[in-house]
Amino acid sequence: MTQVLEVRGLSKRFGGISAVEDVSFELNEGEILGIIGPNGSGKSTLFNCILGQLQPSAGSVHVDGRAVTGMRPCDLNRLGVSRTFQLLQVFPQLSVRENLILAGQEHQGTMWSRLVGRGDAGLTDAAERMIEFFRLGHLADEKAGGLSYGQQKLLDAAMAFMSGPRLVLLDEPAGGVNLTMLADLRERLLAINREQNATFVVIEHNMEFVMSLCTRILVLAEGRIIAAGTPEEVRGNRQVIEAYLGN
Amino acid sequence: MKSWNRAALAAALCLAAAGVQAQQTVNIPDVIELSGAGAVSGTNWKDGVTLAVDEINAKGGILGRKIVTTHTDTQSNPGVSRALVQKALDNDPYVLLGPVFSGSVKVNMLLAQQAEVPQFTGAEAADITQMGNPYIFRTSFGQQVSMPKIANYVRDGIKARSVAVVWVNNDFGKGGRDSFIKEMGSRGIKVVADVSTESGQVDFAADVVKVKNAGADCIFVYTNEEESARFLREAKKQGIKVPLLGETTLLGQKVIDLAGDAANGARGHVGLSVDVPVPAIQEFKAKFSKRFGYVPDHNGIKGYTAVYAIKYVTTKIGKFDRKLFAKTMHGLTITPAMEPGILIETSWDDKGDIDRISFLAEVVDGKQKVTATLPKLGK
Amino acid sequence: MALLQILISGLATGAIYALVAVGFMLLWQTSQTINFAQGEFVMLPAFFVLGAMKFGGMPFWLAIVVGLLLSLIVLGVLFKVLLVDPMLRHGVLPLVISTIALALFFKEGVKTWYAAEAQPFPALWSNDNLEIGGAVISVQNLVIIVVAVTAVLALQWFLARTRTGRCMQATAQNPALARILGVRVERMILYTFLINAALVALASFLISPIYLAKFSNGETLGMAAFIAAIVGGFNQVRGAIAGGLLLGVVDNLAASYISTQYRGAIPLFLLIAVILFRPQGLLGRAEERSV
Amino acid sequence: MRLAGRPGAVFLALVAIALIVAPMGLKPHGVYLISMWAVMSIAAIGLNLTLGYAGQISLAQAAFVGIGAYCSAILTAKFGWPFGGAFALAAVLCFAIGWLLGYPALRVQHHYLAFVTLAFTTLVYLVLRNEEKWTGGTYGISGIPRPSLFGWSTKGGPAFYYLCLFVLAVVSWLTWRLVRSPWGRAFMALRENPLRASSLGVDTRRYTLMAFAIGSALGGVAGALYAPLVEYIDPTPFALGLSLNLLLMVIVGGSGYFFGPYLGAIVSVLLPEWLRVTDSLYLIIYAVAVMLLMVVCPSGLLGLAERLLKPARKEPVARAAAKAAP
Repeated sequence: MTQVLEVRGLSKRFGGISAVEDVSFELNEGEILGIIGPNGSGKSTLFNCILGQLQPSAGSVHVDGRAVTGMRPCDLNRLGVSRTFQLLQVFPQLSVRENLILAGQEHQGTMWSRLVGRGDAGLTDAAERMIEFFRLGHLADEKAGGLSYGQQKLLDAAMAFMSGPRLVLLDEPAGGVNLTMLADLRERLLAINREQNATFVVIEHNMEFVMSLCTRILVLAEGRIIAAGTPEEVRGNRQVIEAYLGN
Repeated sequence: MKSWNRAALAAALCLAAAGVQAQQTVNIPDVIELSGAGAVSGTNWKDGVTLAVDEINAKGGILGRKIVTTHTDTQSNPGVSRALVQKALDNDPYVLLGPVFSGSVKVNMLLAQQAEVPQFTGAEAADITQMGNPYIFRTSFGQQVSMPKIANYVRDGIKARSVAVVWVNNDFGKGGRDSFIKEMGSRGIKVVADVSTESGQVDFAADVVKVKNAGADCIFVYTNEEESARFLREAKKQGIKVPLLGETTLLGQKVIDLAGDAANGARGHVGLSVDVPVPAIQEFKAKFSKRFGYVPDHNGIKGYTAVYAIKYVTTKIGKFDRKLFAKTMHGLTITPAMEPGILIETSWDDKGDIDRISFLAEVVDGKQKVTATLPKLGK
Repeated sequence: MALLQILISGLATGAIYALVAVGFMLLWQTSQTINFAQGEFVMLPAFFVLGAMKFGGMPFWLAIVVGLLLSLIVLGVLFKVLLVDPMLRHGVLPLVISTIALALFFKEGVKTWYAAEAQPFPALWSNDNLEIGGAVISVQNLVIIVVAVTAVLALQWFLARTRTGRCMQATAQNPALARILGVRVERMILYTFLINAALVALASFLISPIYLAKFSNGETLGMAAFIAAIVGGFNQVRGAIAGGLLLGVVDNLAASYISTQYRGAIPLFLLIAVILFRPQGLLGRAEERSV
Repeated sequence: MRLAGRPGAVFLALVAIALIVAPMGLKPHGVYLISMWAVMSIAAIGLNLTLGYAGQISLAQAAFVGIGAYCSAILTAKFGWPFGGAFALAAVLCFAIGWLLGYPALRVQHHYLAFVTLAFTTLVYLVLRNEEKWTGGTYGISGIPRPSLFGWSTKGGPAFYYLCLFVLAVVSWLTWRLVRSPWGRAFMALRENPLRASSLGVDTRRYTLMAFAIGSALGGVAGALYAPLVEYIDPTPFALGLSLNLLLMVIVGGSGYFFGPYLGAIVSVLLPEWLRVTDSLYLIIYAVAVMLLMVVCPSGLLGLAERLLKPARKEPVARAAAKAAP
């Protein structure tokens, strides 16, 4: 198995407070890694450090063996690292189709070819397939801002896959989504994982969702990894239960 | 008196041609600064024009035709003024009035020239009459005329060896400053401070400090009215003792009203002003103030006399002929005896520049006092 | 000595800027209103007073009262109800456009219905001068500094120490939370507009005797207040007063020692430098900004 | 706004024909005004790219119109350059300066960016006024020639109008292509959510600079036409007032709508002229009209049109471009 992501000794301090402390893990192709932990345990900070949105105080991040620590998000994305956000992050004034084309266009050609070339950057078909795949067909020409919350979540996820990424980091994909939509989302994610051998990292609070989706789970508390293993192993871990319930 | 006969003849011919001719009008549009930086000058000009037009129309108009005047606002913007002059020219005007800002005049005097329409401008920039345009006429001294007069006063009246110049950095102030400094140079008087101020500036402390430290024998202040007043106040506050000199604006009643006793002692050259002791001008001032509720500045007189000049010349040539009008204007002298509305004897030379008597004055006890009358240059 | 004179005069002018800047900043804080008509707001109350004297035949003191009331109504209540409220939820720009149009409306209105020319305005205090170590300051300037500083300090005290003031601050910082906590947000925003109206009226009455009343006076003042507010700190009352005083002094120093032609440029460089390197202003607290 | 389908195309064709035949039915004054409309439309189209599409609030557009105007005036009137060369240089110069002005936008956003660009406009004005050796200072530059292109003189009003119209048409076509290209999409992404855009591989830094540079270049193009249109320039028309006016055109027309600037320029250039029948009140009425317009349709005329044409839709959320987060 090839290693896709390697995080070594990653730390992030804000002033004197340590949000992420010496976190290390690696991820192989085709894996779905869940990261769980109580609120404020540093999950999102960890994500932002990996993705270049925040500059880590120490440690390194490698993607496919290449050092990407502190790389700008857009450059990282073009190396095949994609993400979704905890809060809704679609482009409300663009249509669903335009959102998807946007998500893929920067992976095609050069700045110049994007200026003089085709308006859709040759992505209409790919966007159409993605729309079908996420079952958004009837909404393709709607403005994204007019979609329901759950639909926007689906679109958000679809956008993350538009560029055919090597690695996708999903930040609370299930948050605020109703049950039917949730089943849909899980099923779609598993399908992509199966069909394209895609690799995921998922931050999630919804235990059931995480347990049924992920192959491996890391538990974060106060910025440190306190447990790691398969869903079953983590479920039975005393430290994890303490971290959640407090002491 | 020959011209009168001709006029009468022309009028008779007109009347004979058709009975409705009496109702005919003559179009004299006014394109002027009514908003933006030039609003004060433009409003005075406009009201002066209005006063004259109403008086003339009340007495039957020019050669029996009523004057129709529209006042359009250039917003003190040359681009807009060009549009408006074009609009005015599209309606076949007899003569064009305005504008006051020399930038705007430079744009649209070319249009008027192409259309062969005479234009009376309120602008004072030196170069306007030096472009060989036979259709442009001033209503006041150009800066190339007024500045030598004040320069002579600096040399002979004040006997100054050095001078500080305070000027407003717009097309009025910069042109005056350049002419003045040139005149100082030719008279061997040193300019020891050259202070530019902003239009609308409120705080003159630093400027006064600057001229005070320069230690000049006198200070020449060339700014618009309210800035002049603010400068005078600050100068008094900081105890400036050397004479403060100005050209027309500094000595106006308006400035005196605004500056209060800080204006006392200010002196200089007055080209045209409602404050000079000429009965016709005092009468004009009274009429104007009664009608519009404020005391006009020299732009009011400029607008007023321009309309009367048009009336006089047209009556003299006896017909509404633009080319002949322009030709007649060159080298013409109008005295109050010939046309009372001209207020004061005025001559135009072959370039459209104006010649009048002017005054040296000083502010004493809150009033402008004329200390000397300077003769016309041509005499 | 010249330097002392420049500093003192600069402080006097700066105090006015500060007075106008504080109101400008309050409006921004509580209602995201960037008021491009703030300068005209200072120009107008003087004409309310002059109008009351000329057309209403009132004595000066009564006209001042009427002028203040009119300012509170027109520049406070009507401005908020007619212009700001309908546009607030549509973001900043439509409101910016409206205040630009409002500035034009006030300027043209005064010019058309009162006068284009500068008007003398009766002084509230004597026009005498005092001498301080060789520098001269007029009583009027001294009064301006004292009143402006007092007004701003009183305002700061009000905002920090009274219940209403703290409610206003809560509204400025987080209207949603303030509403949950039972603060009458709408009323607090209205108070802000009234305070701004009172401040500009005060500024108007203080400066018109010196600067004269003219329809176009707002152009220079508005810009100065604007720069003062940003330089001092967009979220601090004392920042605005520091910004105003600094600006008055810097302007005079620039005119004295750098270039009168470019005197207007120095405050602008100050503005750009502050925004780029210390966007919270010289005295402001750091404010959360999007990356 | 998508003027999709046949009715839209027919309407556009009619407008185009009307613009082409317009000079025949108008007096020179009218021709001058629609030439000015075309020039201001170009400048507003540029600002609409920067502000409406890419969401970067800029009050610097007047400075670019000024730089373009002075560039073309100095080169043609003082150095005898052919118009084409001066025109091209004006565009390139403004592109480069616009690019540089984009750098502050990488540090600050929203109202702070507006303040920086506002300061820039005033600084440029001061330079134009004070550097008399180059710019003629307050005297301005007169005698700016209207060019001859390929032996065709544009001295007359209608001829110069056709030149302006031709440039407007080319600019419109290029802009139309630009906003429908991936660049246009990236600009809008920048406006609506730069953080998300960046995570999708959109190089926000490069696109922000480009949005500024292209918008500014169009300002320069407008300026390069303005100078020979008026045949005289001085610094006053390029002060902050014009920037605010151009902002007004974009917002009133409909920020982020392709046809917004054309309508906005009508409101700003032609409406005051039509209101002149009210004589001394015309600016007052104009100011009231603008305020009413903003109260009734804060998203501009085209925003209103969209709302009226699609009544079934929910009212769109306030445009992100118009939003300045505290």
